[in-house]
Amino acid sequence: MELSRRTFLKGTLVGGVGFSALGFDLTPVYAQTQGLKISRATETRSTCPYCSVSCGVIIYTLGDKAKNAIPQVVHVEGDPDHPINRGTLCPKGSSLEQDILNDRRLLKPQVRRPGATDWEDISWDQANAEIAQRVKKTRDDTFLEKDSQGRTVNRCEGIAWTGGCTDTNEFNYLVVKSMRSLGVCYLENQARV
Amino acid sequence: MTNGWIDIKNTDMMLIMGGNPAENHPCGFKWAIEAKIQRNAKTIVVDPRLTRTAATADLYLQIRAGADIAFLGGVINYALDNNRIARDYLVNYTNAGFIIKEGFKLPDDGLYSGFDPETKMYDKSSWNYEEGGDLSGKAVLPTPSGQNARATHVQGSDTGQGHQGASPAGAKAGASPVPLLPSKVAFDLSLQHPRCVFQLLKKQYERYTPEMVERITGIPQDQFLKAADLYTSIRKDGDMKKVSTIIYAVGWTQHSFGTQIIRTAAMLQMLMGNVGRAGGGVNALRGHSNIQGATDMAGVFDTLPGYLKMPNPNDVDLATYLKRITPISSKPDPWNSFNYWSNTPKFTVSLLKALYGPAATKDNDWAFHYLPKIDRNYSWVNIWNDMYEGKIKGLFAFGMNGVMIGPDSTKNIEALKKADWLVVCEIYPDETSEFWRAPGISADDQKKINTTVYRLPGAGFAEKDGSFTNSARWLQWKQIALPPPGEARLDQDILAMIYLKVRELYQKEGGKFADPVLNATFAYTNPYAPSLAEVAKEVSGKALADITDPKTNQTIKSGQQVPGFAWLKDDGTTACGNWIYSGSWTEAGAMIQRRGTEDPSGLGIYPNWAWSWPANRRVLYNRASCDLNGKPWDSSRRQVWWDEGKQLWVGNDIPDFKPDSAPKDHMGPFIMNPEGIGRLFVPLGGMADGPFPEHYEPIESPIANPLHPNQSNNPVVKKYKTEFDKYGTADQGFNVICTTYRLTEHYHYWTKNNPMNVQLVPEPFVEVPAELADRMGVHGGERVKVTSARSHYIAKAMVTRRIRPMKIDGKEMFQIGLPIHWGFRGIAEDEGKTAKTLANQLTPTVIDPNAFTPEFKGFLVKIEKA
Amino acid sequence: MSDRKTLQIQRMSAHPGPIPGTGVQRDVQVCKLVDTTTCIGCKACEVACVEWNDMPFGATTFDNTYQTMPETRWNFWNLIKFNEHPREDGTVQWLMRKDQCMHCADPGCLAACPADGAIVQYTNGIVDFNQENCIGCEYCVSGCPFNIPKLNPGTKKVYKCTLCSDRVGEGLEPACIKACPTGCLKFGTKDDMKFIAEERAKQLRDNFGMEKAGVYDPESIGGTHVIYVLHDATDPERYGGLPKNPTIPWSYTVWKWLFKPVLGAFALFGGLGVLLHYVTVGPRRPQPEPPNKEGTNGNGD
Amino acid sequence: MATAIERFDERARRRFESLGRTVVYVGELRRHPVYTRFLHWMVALFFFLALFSGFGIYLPWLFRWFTPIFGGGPLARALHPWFGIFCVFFFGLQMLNWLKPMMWTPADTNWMRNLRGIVSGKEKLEPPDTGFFNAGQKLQFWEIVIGCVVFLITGIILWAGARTFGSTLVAISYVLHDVSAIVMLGGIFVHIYLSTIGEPGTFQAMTRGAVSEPWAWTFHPAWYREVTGRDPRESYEKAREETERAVTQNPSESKLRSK
Repeated sequence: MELSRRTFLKGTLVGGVGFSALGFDLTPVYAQTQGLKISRATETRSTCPYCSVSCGVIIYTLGDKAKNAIPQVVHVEGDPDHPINRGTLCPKGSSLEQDILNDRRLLKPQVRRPGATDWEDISWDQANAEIAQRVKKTRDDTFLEKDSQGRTVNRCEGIAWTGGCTDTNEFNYLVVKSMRSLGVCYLENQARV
Repeated sequence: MTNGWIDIKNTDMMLIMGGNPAENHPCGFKWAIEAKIQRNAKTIVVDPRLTRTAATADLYLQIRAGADIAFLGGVINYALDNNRIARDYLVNYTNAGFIIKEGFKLPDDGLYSGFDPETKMYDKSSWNYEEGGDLSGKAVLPTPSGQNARATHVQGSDTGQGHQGASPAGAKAGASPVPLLPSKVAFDLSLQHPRCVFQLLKKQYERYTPEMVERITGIPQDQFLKAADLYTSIRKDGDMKKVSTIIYAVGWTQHSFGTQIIRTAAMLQMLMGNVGRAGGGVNALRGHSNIQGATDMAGVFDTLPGYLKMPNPNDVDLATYLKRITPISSKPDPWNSFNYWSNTPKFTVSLLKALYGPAATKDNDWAFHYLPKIDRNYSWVNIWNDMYEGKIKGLFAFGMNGVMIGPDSTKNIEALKKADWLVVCEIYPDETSEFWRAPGISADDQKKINTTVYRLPGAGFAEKDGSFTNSARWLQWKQIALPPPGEARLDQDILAMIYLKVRELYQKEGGKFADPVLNATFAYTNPYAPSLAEVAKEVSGKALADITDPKTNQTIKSGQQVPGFAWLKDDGTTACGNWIYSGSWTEAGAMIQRRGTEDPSGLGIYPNWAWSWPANRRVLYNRASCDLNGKPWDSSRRQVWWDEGKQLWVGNDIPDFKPDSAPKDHMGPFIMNPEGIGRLFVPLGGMADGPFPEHYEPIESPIANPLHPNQSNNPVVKKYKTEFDKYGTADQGFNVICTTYRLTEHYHYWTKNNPMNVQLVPEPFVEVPAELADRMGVHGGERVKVTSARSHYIAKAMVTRRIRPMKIDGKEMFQIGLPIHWGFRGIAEDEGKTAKTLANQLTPTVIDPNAFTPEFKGFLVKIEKA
Repeated sequence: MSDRKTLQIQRMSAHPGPIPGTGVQRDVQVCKLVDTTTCIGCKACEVACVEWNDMPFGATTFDNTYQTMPETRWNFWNLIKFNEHPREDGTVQWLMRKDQCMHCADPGCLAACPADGAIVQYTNGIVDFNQENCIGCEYCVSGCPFNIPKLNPGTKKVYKCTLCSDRVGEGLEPACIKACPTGCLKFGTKDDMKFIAEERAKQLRDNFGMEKAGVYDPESIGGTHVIYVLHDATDPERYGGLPKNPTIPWSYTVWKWLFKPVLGAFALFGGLGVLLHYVTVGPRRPQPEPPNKEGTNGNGD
Repeated sequence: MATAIERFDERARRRFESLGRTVVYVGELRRHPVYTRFLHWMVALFFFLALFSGFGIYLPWLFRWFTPIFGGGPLARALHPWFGIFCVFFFGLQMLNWLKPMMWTPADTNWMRNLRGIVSGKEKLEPPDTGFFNAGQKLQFWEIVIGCVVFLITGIILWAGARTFGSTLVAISYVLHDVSAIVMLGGIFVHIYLSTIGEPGTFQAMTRGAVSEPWAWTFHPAWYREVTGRDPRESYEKAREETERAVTQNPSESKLRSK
């Protein structure tokens, strides 16, 4: 792995085994001639998903965006143009490659049925149909149009939403729009804790 | 942050407390180092542990977790005693000279005036300004009562920055008329009046003597005085040139008096004239990439986007609601107040138009009734409490690992057992989705758990576009680098899929109050895969009809993006998803995608890089960086200034101020407060637990509060009442103070899935002072068991001299610390290398009464060899 | 084809002939500056190194310290050493020092290495291992005063920090330098780094009360291409065993370049000697030999 | 102690004798038993393996071409200590086997005095008190013993490396190891020469195990006397007379017999 990147000029390397016995000035090593592992990879500018410093990162992916090349991350490095981090990254940001390309990633929708002791796979369509039905039923069952004093409150108190720290602003806006429209009051986020 | 990451480089002095930026924000901390190198700036770190931040400090003090107000109050006392204050700033930019109503009482016994022990709430009517005029030099004269004052409305919590801040939900139903701020405030610019804020402040904090600070915090007096002297040294004899900053994080917020710690810091900064200035401010370092954005976008129960308040049941219609939440200025008569929140109706109607589009009409009150009306606390800890009590049937957890986060993770697991359904969207297997097979739940037990759990594979950050808002309020767009793996989908596609399916069901079957479900706008090009760029444009706002600015005659055509929130209307001709983000995506393009790297002033403003709210202002309240005449306090750090020729405020930053308000108008720089000035004293409903911060002990404390032993804790804090909500005392043997934290090598509960980070710190550990370890007979690397009133935690001991024994109120005590990063799913966990206990199984269910943040720091445990 | 190469070699281990890169092209001396007074021990450099070099992850165990592992590994070239140094007043100074190859001007590894071209020093000062020529003898390990080179038991070759010679050769800074959040790592020419380091040490002495602050650039090995600013330059040992006067055992140089060839020749002379003996004196045969054709002093048959 | 070693060696010799054979023809004497020969060639094998793999480490620029035999430099380096260990092990057994005959005697001192004459070829016969081994052989033997000790100690130090023993010790060991190898190498040249073309008739002592009687009375007269009971000088004179007589009768025959 190390050598594959630091390949030395092969032509003069070790000038042939036999001759070396005779010995001198075999010039076995020259300078490096191979380029960087990322020199032709695709660069994408992104923002580190960890803390709130918002370091600019460059994600290097395999291939040059040609149709037949399936992009996969090969390296992540700080964005030197970004005024805050100026190319630097912390130990978490520096290991983002392993966050993107990680064999622990979830790849399929799963469901754990009541009383089950393990996951089972479920199709997206089936999962969606079941979730939507549960949402509607819970909302209809728990919806409070007027409170005890007769005031309109239009609350759905049976459903809670907890949002994550890395949800984008746009996603959060969609959450507010959809959840508040359902009447959800228990709407919280990592921002609270 | 009032300022920004890069701006820290402009400081002369840093107080880092309640935060560990070197470990948790390393790349932001570079600007603190930059200040050290370029300006010889000094750093004071006050922390329960000698952290990696403290390792670079010029002065490090070990404080008891939860004693921060005592320390800061002591510094305030020191600054006042030694004239290390910014007098002009204080008089003109804060409410130091405002007179407080008669009947207001300081908490000598631990209680402010108006406490009701029944409800554990305050009647805050005495926490108000006196109505009147200029009382300067007339200290002895009786003042007229404010009863018949022209009423103005209550202004809520801190409005500027919005970090975790929120006022308690809605007023109590049917209560007597809410007390209001007087529009003309009595004032004494000589600051001599015994009831002026300054004199009350002095009285409040003269109790925080170095002796008292030592008793409460455990910091020896000489060290405390060294720190107080060093920190306030920049304001020696009132010289205004230098500036200091205070940097904090969740070490302050996660207390049952967290908001008040931050207020103490803000008050100290006001006293010293550090707010609004380059290199100054009160800087919250938020712990995650977009919780600033989530707060701005109202991902929390008590607000709507842009810090608009949630309606309550008394808001029978939009007008009532707007009347309640729109403040009217309240100030000394000769002064001016911009009172920017007076524009609240425009922001509100534009939001409703964005949410409900054509369904929001003038006739239906812009669909105001679609919004739920709340009258109680629906915050994080209540979600789990109410789920445990059976009120919540279904939970969505989108990238939120509630079991790990706690507090009292065991209770959260029990709560989930009672839910009907749980939908988790995650990228790794997490503890929340697998709560039903948490350690200790046998296969037989699992069969009794009836919760249906859907676990949906979401997309990682590199697979999604969209914007994050950083701690410095910069909105930055990120690009998609690659598609999600396997069958994983983009989070917004998953949300849209579910929502549109629910809508379909309501269309087909009807149901309870279907209107908002059916009418919320989802008019994206592909509603099932909403383009986040389209959403971002909706958030920034557009004109729904041709609108013209009467001053400039500039017209925005119907359908065009609005240039900023100044264009928003309350007549339905504009739609804007979040007024503070208005202007982030204009007709000129996406401001949040800008990559201009020029910084002409050298102050680190970078005006053309991305975009910051509000209106691309980089330092909030920057009017305060100038003296009364509009000249910068320090000519070498010029942010904004008054241009006499142009009769405008101009500068390197965008003035956070009314641009044409001349200095002689004496408009206050804190334009989001109805007073226009900074609040040393928070009147009326701003704070739940007192207009000045007072030191209270954490709910679990080893001592009685030395200030008032009979009112040890924050009086308005309520405990939860299920059988899981147990609170320990020193008498029960919980005599070690414990605090939780993150390590620089790990990020919450993600990087336990990352082999690189796992290699850096492979196992959970507990930091134990060497003296305590000696007493326990424990060596480094041996397992210890930490037990709180709720549960226990097992990990290896890191025996260190970086935490030392302390003398608290004369008693020797120990503090220990535990990193939070390990659960029961992760690389080390799955390899069986950990005990699979969760740090937050130890933490108590108790919350700050203002921000509702749990008290993760400073609880009691016992520790023994495992 | 031009001789122009991104990195030219000025020294080569155990190479008997002229070195191909000497004097053929101008070059600056590069240098890494580590300011231990602004290091926060965040380990970004450790990660950046492992990530850039795509090194496989290894197992670690908790060892009562924040330090990732006791010493560098063949696949972990860059390690922050954490040390709790007790002060006289009972408080603790927490020291963090990035430990990695120092890229000595006079490299002990190169002096000790017997393999031709396995260790090279480029004209810009970087000391690099060429694993193709490495024979895994680990003499470099003992020749290094800083305990840096480590054997990969799988390939039986030795590895260490390359100062990202691939990046530097392309005009980039090393990966660790780029990552360092606080800027305690800097990269540039040796002259510039030396200047910045001395200025910083002076600032620490003048403004931060660190009277003993200074720069670590040990003369005993001709200086290094990694230099440190230390809070207390009089006691580098406290930073996890940074030697005050690192030395290369003289035996390597003398032995390798003087006695080795001489004694080798001596052994060969042994062979030559017996050959000459056979030719001049001839073999000793069991007696009696058959008599010669022409008396006792003739030419055999 | 010595008796224990003797008993051990004796058992080993008997055991090896039952596995192999030493054929002694008429006019020959049994020189080395199977056990000795086995040990010798084991030592030789591992010595040369160690030597050649060591060459690749000693001066790779010159001897790199040895290393492919061992699968390349690193493997040569990895195998080298094992070769050394085996070499030392077998030599250790040989040492026990030969401990007694290798003891220095006054005859050896005497032999050393005559060294010049022996090397120059003037003295056709070794001094009459030269026993089973002459002083030269003994010197080499003890050199190898010392060499093996040095190899073993320094080799282990080099093997464990600087992290166990510190770089100074390793640096010193490195020199000593090499010096030892050089000295031994020089000795090996002489040994091979003398056991092959330098002293014809010797080589079979380590192959078949038997030597001719003339070889014995020429090079190890005292041993000849010991095993035959005859006086070597007398035997030699008798043979010489016979040879001379044969030459005058039939010159061509004499050549065959002298071999």
